[in-house]
Amino acid sequence: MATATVPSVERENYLNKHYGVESWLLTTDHKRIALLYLISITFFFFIGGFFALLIRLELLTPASDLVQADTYNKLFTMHGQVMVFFFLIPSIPAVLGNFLIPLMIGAKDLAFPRVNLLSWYLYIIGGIMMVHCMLTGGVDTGWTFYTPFSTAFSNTKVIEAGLAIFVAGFSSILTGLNFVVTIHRMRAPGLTWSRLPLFVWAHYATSIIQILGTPVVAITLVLVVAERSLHLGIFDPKLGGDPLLFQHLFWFYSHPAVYIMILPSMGVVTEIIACFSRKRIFGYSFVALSSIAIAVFGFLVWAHHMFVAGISVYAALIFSLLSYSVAVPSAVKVFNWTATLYKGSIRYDAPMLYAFGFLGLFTMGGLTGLFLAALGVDVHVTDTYFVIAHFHYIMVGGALMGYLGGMHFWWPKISGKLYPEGWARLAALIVFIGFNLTFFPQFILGYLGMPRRYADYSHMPEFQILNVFSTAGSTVLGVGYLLPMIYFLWSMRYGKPAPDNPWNAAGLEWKTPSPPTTYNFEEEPVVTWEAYNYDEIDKGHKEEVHVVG
Amino acid sequence: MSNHSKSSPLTSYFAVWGALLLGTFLTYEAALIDLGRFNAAVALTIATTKALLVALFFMHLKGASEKLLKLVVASTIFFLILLLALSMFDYGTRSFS
Amino acid sequence: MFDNFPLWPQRASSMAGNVDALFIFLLIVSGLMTLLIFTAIIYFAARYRYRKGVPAEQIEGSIPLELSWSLIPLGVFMVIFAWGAVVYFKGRTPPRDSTEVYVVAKQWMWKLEHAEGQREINELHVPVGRDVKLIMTSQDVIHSFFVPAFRMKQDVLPGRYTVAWFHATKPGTYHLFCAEYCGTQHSGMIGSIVVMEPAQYEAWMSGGTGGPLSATGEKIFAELGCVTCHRSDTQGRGPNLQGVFGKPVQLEDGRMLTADENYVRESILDPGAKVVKGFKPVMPTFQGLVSEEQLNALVAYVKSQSQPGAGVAKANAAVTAPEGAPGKGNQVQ
Amino acid sequence: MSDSQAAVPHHDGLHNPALLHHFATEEQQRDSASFGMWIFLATEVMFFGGLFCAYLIYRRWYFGDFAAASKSINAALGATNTAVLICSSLTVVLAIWAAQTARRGLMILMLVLTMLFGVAFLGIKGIEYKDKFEEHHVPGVSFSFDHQQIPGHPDQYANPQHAQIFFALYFIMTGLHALHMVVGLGIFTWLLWMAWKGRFTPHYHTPLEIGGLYWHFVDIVWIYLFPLLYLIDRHP
Ligand code: HEA
Ligand code: HEA
Ligand code: HEC
Ligand code: CUA
Ligand SMILES: [Cu+2]
Repeated sequence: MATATVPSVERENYLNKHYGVESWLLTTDHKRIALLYLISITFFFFIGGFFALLIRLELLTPASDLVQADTYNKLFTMHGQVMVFFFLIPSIPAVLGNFLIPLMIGAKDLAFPRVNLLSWYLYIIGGIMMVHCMLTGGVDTGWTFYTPFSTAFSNTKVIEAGLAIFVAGFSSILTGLNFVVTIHRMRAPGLTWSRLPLFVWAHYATSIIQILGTPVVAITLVLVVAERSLHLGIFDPKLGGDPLLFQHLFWFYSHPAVYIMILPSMGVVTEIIACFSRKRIFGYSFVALSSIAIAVFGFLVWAHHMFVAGISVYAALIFSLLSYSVAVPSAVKVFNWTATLYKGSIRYDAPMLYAFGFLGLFTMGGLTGLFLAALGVDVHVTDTYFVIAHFHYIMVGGALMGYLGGMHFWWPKISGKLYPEGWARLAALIVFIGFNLTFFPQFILGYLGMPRRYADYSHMPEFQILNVFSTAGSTVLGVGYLLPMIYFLWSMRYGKPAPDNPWNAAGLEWKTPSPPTTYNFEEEPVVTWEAYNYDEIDKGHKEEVHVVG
Repeated sequence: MSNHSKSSPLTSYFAVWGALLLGTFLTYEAALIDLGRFNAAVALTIATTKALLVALFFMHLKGASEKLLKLVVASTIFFLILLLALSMFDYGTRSFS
Repeated sequence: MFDNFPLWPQRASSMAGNVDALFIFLLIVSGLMTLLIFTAIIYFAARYRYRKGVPAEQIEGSIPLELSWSLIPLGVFMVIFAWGAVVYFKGRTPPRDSTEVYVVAKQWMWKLEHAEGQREINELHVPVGRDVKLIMTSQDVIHSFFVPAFRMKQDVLPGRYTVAWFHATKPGTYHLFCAEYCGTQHSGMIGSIVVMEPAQYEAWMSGGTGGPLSATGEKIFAELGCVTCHRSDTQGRGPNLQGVFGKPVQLEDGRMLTADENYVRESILDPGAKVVKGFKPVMPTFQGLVSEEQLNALVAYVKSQSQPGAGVAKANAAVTAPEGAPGKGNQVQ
Repeated sequence: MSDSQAAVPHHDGLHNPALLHHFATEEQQRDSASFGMWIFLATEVMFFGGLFCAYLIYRRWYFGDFAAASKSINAALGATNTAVLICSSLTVVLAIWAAQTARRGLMILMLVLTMLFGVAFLGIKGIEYKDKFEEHHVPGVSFSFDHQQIPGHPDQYANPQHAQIFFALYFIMTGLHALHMVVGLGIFTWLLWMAWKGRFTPHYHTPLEIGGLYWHFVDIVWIYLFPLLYLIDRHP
């Protein structure tokens, strides 16, 4: 059972076992690799956020006065590419998943530690290529690389950006591969599938998408690069090709990819909700299977991004219909989370606040997804700010909230230090308010008809007031994101040492010391209990000390 | 995966090898006959048979101790067909209205 | 005040009401759902907040509940889907006898050409109360023709025609946007749709120049030497084009298809792709020899050869003209 | 589904130096490796899948042009290459069999043969590419495919642009396949080295098995590429 002993500072752990740059850059310890990822994705998040702020500043006034149109186009393109491929897709899997999956299943490491390190290096190589691309002029195709603009018209660094994402894609594939093998082969004795934490289930589902989807976008980018350099005609209507083929191939990956972004976050939120309402998750097996269902159905709906692109009317019907199939398992999740709260014993620590934020914003983002999947409405709102608002609600309001919640929840385990709870709650509140202020007006803008990717709206001054709200909100949001960054760093030096299990949470990861030792477990754990056995934990801890807060 | 080799698997290996060579020959010959729309069907049927032979015997999918590997193969094929079928559906129905 | 701060777009076409109705339905359904979920969360969070000595009550789950909260939403989703599909179908099917406007998009402008011959740039004048069909193509990259007040949008692709239509209901001037990112001046590729009372419109029309587009087409038809093969009798090397448009065509390889705009377009640019039964593939390609505008004129001319009253074609046969034709890239939605 | 709970300690108690620290048993390690390889192959299938998708669509659109272009490549060489690859697959399984039955010499011979077949394949491929290059069938500025008749339509010439799409797909697909062969040769060089040093025993030869999986997969890809690219509409 969990103990609340406060560790002596000198205890050997994965952080202090070795010192020196080399011990980090050549490590095969999944926990250290997770930290390498943490640092690198944070870097990219701030770059992407910086671009976002510039976008918002430009849109403060109708005219394109802060930056020229071509710069603006590069800004949103690289904002999208950085945020999607270099921040959100790797975020939770490569940081929290990497750190926690072996701990949660009682393994000493992932199945292929060296492959794990390789995937970080691939990510870094891709990242360096992306940064180099940005510094030498950038790219202006939109994150979607639509042909024939990207292959025959843009005169920016399309090839370099494409290759950067190609390389980073393999990092993502290898992460998924490693997780699937690990989850199948490395579970501790007694840890059956039905006892797995739902976080692990969510990552399993995510990995399926990474394995089967990412290669398709990889080959598509190869074709774009080839087409652009050699003019083969595969995507170029002038040479007999079909630009819609590109869109099919791109979205075959990029729609499922949105579930790469949201599923891990759903896993995080599940853990948090269970812990802070001291309950077993309502409908465990439904929540588990809905992750798989989302991953599988996610592959059936891609052409809902192409309703007005010139696909056949019948294909549009089918894809609209199928789009609703993903919404069902998503609904199942939302309802089960809500039901878990019922008769719980709920605390409002910072991770839980983020989880609440996730619940609300994901629901709104998901429901507006239903608007977009409805053919008649999509015709009007596609390629407007309605779409922008939809996906920021899910990706920023949902996935990113979940990521932050997870970072707070497991920070004591990762760093061995407690973060300042008061500041954390304040940050959660600021993020929530700033977020809604930024993105809610965009729904209205979208329905009014403001097209996305517009550097200049001086002929439509009626759009300005809503844009001012949005820009104001984004600065609030920026503050909200800077805060955790500051106090996490602060806590590494000045934070109180964390006990092994500060939240009295269920799950094998909390049975390791904080921070864990290099091989995680002294001896192989044997699992004899169900997941989320909070009743047993709380019985054993009548006199529980709630250290945080 | 291994350890099933009580009796020597050599015969099956050579048999499969022979079948694969035969298949190659057949594909080639069939392509020279005009079967109308069936040319492609025949070629793909032979190719799929050959691929199955390689997977089942050379890659030991047949003797695989668990269903897991078969599941991996089946679901991969499923998603591949999904990609092909759903995009072909668009191309195939663009003309009707 | 609401001039500068509108919360709902203008409604100026026959489709706008349909789209708005569905949108409002969605707002209500998802508003109720949001309300339900948020209320539940807030209520539970407050009611069951941590109290010393009050443990959480463990509940395993409930199959009836799981079923009802997957099946009931599924039912709602199907309603949304069906409704959305109906609206979409309506928006995709141009009524017969619409006024036709040819649209050529290019970086970064809209070139519009009325079948009657008027040409405009970034501005389109249309009469109120008439169905207008847009036959659109792009000279370079993908653009998208978007008129928020009409709730109408359609991507404009290079290399083929896409079709859209609207029926304006209110005179006024409305935004025309390019909604598909198309390069540096994407946000400058805007214009306006001027909807006029019929009388005004006639006046505007008569101020125009040139003859109808089909007349221009006829001229080009002669200049490029099409007439040498496509004669109005059966002696030419190519088929007689009278009455071809909108009718089924039998191809050499046995396929049947209907001659629509995309088919005519392809016949000119890539004649070998679909050879008419009984003819030799001798027609040369005109790819690179005709501009998009000339192509539109030719299409309009071939079309005019099948209009009621045009030439020898049996006038009433054209009424059965269905939309679209089999084969690749022939979609006309 | 597998379950890893069956963590039975190894019977003979000998610690195999190849057992990595984070695995409990050799069996677990071997199963992980082969499972990992299968999953990797799944990603490879999807990787080629995108190309097959493009191929399928354009083949339907431009069947005649594709047939004409396909006819211009040397099917006899393609068939030979198929046979070569099939033989190499046989030598791979024989190498594994030799390892299982402790026949080190045979194993090394089979590995060498596999690599020879692989090199032969690439050589033949090279001849094909050279022919195409000389005929100006390589997509790009010097591409030309004028006055090539469409099979079955003697009076009709293929549209060079559409033929170029075929050749683009041909070169990308076979090129990627050849790249996989090169990687395969790299892997087999390493396997040969390990075999030479006597690292493979009847008890431990996982690298050989997963290297073999990879090789067979590359073979399977070719089994499809051959009819799809070389034999579209060959009959006289
Ligand atoms: C993490 C990211 C993420 C997620 C999870 C989703 C989830 C969904 N998305 Fe979204 N989407 C994006 C990211 C995401 N999307 C992005 C980035 C784009 C734009 C890309 C670009 O063009 O740049 C986009 C665009 C996009 C489009 C294309 C818009 C356009 O360009 O025209 C569509 C259309 O169908 C769509 C639909 C959906 C649907 C139906 C879901 C569903 O999965 C949502 C399911 C969830 C719910 C439905 C909520 C919970 C359910 C209930 C509470 C049930 C009760 C409800 C009722 C009974 C009504 N999305
Ligand atoms: C994970 C994905 C993700 C995330 C997190 C975000 C986060 C944000 N995004 Fe974006 N966004 C996309 C994915 C994402 N976005 C995508 C895919 C597109 C489409 C691109 C395309 O069309 O091709 C898009 C497009 C997009 C647009 C539309 C542009 C257009 O179409 O013209 C806008 C406009 O408001 C916007 C705003 C924002 C804002 C305000 C945030 C905020 O949440 C950001 C908040 C973060 C910060 C503010 C950082 C805090 C840092 C500081 C304060 C430090 C300052 C900097 C330095 C010291 C260097 N995003
Ligand atoms: C050298 C003779 C020749 C010239 C010049 C020629 N055509 Fe044709 N055209 C043909 C033949 C032969 C066919 C039927 C075979 C085919 O479809 O390719 C045909 C078919 C067509 C069709 C399809 C008719 C149907 O019945 O379905 C159209 C439309 C067409 N041509 C338009 C044009 C236009 C426009 C031009 C000039 C810009 C033109 N042609 C110039 C010979 C010619
Ligand atoms: Cu044209 Cu955007
Ligand atoms: Cu989507």
